[in-house]
Amino acid sequence: MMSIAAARQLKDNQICFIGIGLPSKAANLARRLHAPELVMIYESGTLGAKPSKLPLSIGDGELAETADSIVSVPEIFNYLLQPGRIDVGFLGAAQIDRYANLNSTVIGDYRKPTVRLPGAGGAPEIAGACKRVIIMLRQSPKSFVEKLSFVTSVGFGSGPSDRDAFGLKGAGPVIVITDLGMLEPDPVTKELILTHIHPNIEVEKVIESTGWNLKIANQLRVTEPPTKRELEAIRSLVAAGA
Amino acid sequence: MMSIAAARQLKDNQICFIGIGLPSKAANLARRLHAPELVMIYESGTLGAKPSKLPLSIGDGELAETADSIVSVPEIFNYLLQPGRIDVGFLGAAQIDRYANLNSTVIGDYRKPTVRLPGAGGAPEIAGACKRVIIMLRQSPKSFVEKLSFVTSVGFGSGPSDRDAFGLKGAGPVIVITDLGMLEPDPVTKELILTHIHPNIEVEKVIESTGWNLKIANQLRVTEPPTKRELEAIRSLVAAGA
Amino acid sequence: MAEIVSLSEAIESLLNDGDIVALEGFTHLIPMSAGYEIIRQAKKNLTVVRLTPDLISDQMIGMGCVSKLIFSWGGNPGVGSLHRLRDAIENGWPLPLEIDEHSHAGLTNRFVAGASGLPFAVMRGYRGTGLDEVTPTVAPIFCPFTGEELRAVAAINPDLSVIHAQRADRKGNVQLWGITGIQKEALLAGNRSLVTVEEIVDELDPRPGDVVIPSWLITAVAVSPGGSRPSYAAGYYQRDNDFYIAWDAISRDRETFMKWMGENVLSAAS
Amino acid sequence: MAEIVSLSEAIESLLNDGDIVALEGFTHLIPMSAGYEIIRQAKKNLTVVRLTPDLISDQMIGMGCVSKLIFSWGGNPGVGSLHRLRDAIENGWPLPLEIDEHSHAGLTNRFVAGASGLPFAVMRGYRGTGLDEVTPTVAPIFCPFTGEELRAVAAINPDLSVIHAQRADRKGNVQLWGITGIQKEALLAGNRSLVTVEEIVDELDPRPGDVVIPSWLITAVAVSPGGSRPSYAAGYYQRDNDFYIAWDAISRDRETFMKWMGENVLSAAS
Repeated sequence: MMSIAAARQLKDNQICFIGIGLPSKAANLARRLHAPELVMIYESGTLGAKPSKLPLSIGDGELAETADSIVSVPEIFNYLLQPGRIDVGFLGAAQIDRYANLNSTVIGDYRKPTVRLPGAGGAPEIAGACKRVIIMLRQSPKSFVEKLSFVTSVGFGSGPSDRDAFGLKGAGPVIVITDLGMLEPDPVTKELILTHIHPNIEVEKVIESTGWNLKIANQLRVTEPPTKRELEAIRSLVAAGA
Repeated sequence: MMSIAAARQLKDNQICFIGIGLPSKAANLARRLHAPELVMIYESGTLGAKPSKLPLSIGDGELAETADSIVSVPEIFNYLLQPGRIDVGFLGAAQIDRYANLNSTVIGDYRKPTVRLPGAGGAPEIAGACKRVIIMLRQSPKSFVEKLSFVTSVGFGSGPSDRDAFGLKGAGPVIVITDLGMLEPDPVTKELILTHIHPNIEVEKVIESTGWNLKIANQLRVTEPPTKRELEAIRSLVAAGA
Repeated sequence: MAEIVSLSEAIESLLNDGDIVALEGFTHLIPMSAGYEIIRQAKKNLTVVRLTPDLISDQMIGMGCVSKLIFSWGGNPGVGSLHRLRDAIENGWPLPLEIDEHSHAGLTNRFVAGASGLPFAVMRGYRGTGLDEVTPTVAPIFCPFTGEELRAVAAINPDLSVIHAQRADRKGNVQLWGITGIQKEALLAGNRSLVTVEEIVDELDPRPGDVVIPSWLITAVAVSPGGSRPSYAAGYYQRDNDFYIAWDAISRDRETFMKWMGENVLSAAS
Repeated sequence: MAEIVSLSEAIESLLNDGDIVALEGFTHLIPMSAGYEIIRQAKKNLTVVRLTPDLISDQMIGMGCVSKLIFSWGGNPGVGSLHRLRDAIENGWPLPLEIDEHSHAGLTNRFVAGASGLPFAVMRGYRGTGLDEVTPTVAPIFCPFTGEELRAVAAINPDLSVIHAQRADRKGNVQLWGITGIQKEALLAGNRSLVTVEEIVDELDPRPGDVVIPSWLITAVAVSPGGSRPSYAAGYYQRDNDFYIAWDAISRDRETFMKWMGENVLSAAS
């Protein structure tokens, strides 16, 4: 459901900055459904890759072989991402807060962490510079927290004015897609509001899975169930193997 | 004589930054004589070009076709020249002063020039960053002047400490080759001293052709006349055409 | 995604009087035909950006299209002066010409900063030179870690950037090879961009040393065979060195120049 | 000009205990065999620089070669944690590990500054993040033209930079293709440099998308067939995704890890 919901967010001809895992699955799904001309960019430097199966790593040979062009890593970050040329960036994380700030660095104290996570990678600049950011993250009280252990990437900082104050060019996160529903920032306060629940999920379940006092949209909608075509596409993608 | 004298300054395996005209002639001559593995770099981005004839412009097709590799102009200036990776840089100019500063920008006032010259090009950074700089310039009171109309490239500024003060990495000019002789900076004061006169040239002629009070080395030498092999090489190079 | 249009449509819709326009191509792939079209459409008050102004800028200046030139080496390569450029600076003919002058490295880094979405770039240069004093787009900057003094150059983001390339495909992806100079950075620095190409092909088969610029980074592509002459396009035609030498005599005299432009540019179809 | 030497000679002569060593290869062409040789020669107290530390750093850390890691993403790509890296940071085993942590863009620009002979690079980033507070090699910088606040990152110039490439010729010119990542900048940033290659050939025939690094920019070249395994070398062998998955179990437990290293690295000839 998460990757189908994410795939639906993508439009044809958009330029997407893709990480491995759910984002890669969502983008490749969109490409097989309604967005055949979606341009996928992996931070390894491949522009317009068209993999036939889901890659395990962003360096998989097939990404390079099927790319329109391969550029260096400085070009990816300095010439393509930083100036705001990318339409959509995908991010995941270990923790998110109510302003869609993300933590993928540590759980616990930075100097003496309980759990050391992989770290920032491309995330801070994806969060800062893409025109729109889509966040994908399973929902639980451990991941949807009142206060992050560490701010790896800025969503809206501590409120609506922080992106401007930090000089961040993109619009920031536009949607958070979880295994239970979808959250969107309030147009004014930028606090994440639950706007959709997935089919057969209870609102209480979503509230219990959120570590802060979750606000619910006045018109809460149920996410459209996967269509037959979507389910077939995801099955064939998974069957093609990693 | 100028290009032969300049060619003699080059050693095999050196990395040389080459402009069109006399420098290109000198380097191509050295490559046919004692320095077959000289690496010629043109600022258009060709590394290790091996032209069979003298190019008219640094963009001539043959430079690209015979190069070991072609890089972008930002790479040439930022990755290769700026960090001081080039052994020898050649410069010409319209004017030179006693500290081997060069003018290739204007004659007269900058805002209301009598003669507008082409300008800086790669010269300021060649002068600043190459390990050694060789200057080639015909000698006359109009070109060897007390005061430049404009400082396009720094030799030694106003004396021995200026290169350090300006953060210039290379050693600066090591020799000035003219149609009359050769000048080298005094090891202490960095003022240019006449150290060689070419065969059949009178010292008086050199002094008259210099717009400042030219100092003469205690042991003034006569430049070794062109050998038969040098003359043959230059003839075949010229015969191959521009 | 790049639109594929005619050269005259492209110049008409993408370039306004008073714009900053970069025309790049470092000795190779100079977008000459785009310059001719700008002259034919009698654009005015342009700020032209180009490392090596070359014949293309000499002509635009002489025809009165240009009020300001941002450049780093303004000569006829291997030949001598650009007489129209000199006449404008020395005598204000046909119009006074404001200049913003850099070294190659400096102007290169202005394009790099522009392409990178940064307001400036840092470099080692300018200190001790006259350009450091006369050029307002150069300023001191200090390393926050070592304290070392360096120079900042202001980013340049032309309203329109024009380059010439060998080929494009039908989607507007562009391929160039040989000496590729500063073209990619100039193109990316532009708020709008135009690529003239020798031809449009079905498939851009990969070539050693090629640079492929995806369609989504380009505003428009226009077919213009021979669009670089008398400069050259590797794999298509050679540099016309004789014409560069001949230009010296054509351009030296105002009347000869105007006559040549009338016969060879103004009366020609785009 | 690059000397062509054996891998063991290269590591012995070019790398000293206490050095800063960059080992680059962005998912492709990772210089694994150089890492094994460093472990076999029991180098100590190294500062390792690598955007994506990957298995190569996990092994060097677990074997006690590393006292500091400069990195931007420390995971097993597509699999999960690097357990030796985590054990060192979380529990100080086998040694405490100091870290200097960046984003990919930040560490990329540290290499770019190092390759460019500048003390720092400028970028848009870090503001509002925790890295801005904990990482001393990031500092505020202001545009001298617009006043805008940006971030500077300190240049990095490793004592030794190591990359892996497909081929070299007998003069030591190196050719790589496919995903070429940050390798050129990492190599140029190094005070000394080593390139391991799949093979040495008589002639480097040009290839689409290749990067050719001239011999005069390289200190040493060493032949090391399969030198990237379990990473890959385009045109030579594929990425061993199964091994990346298997590494999770091997590296999770200290004893299993030590046993694997003993059997597969320490007892192997270089």
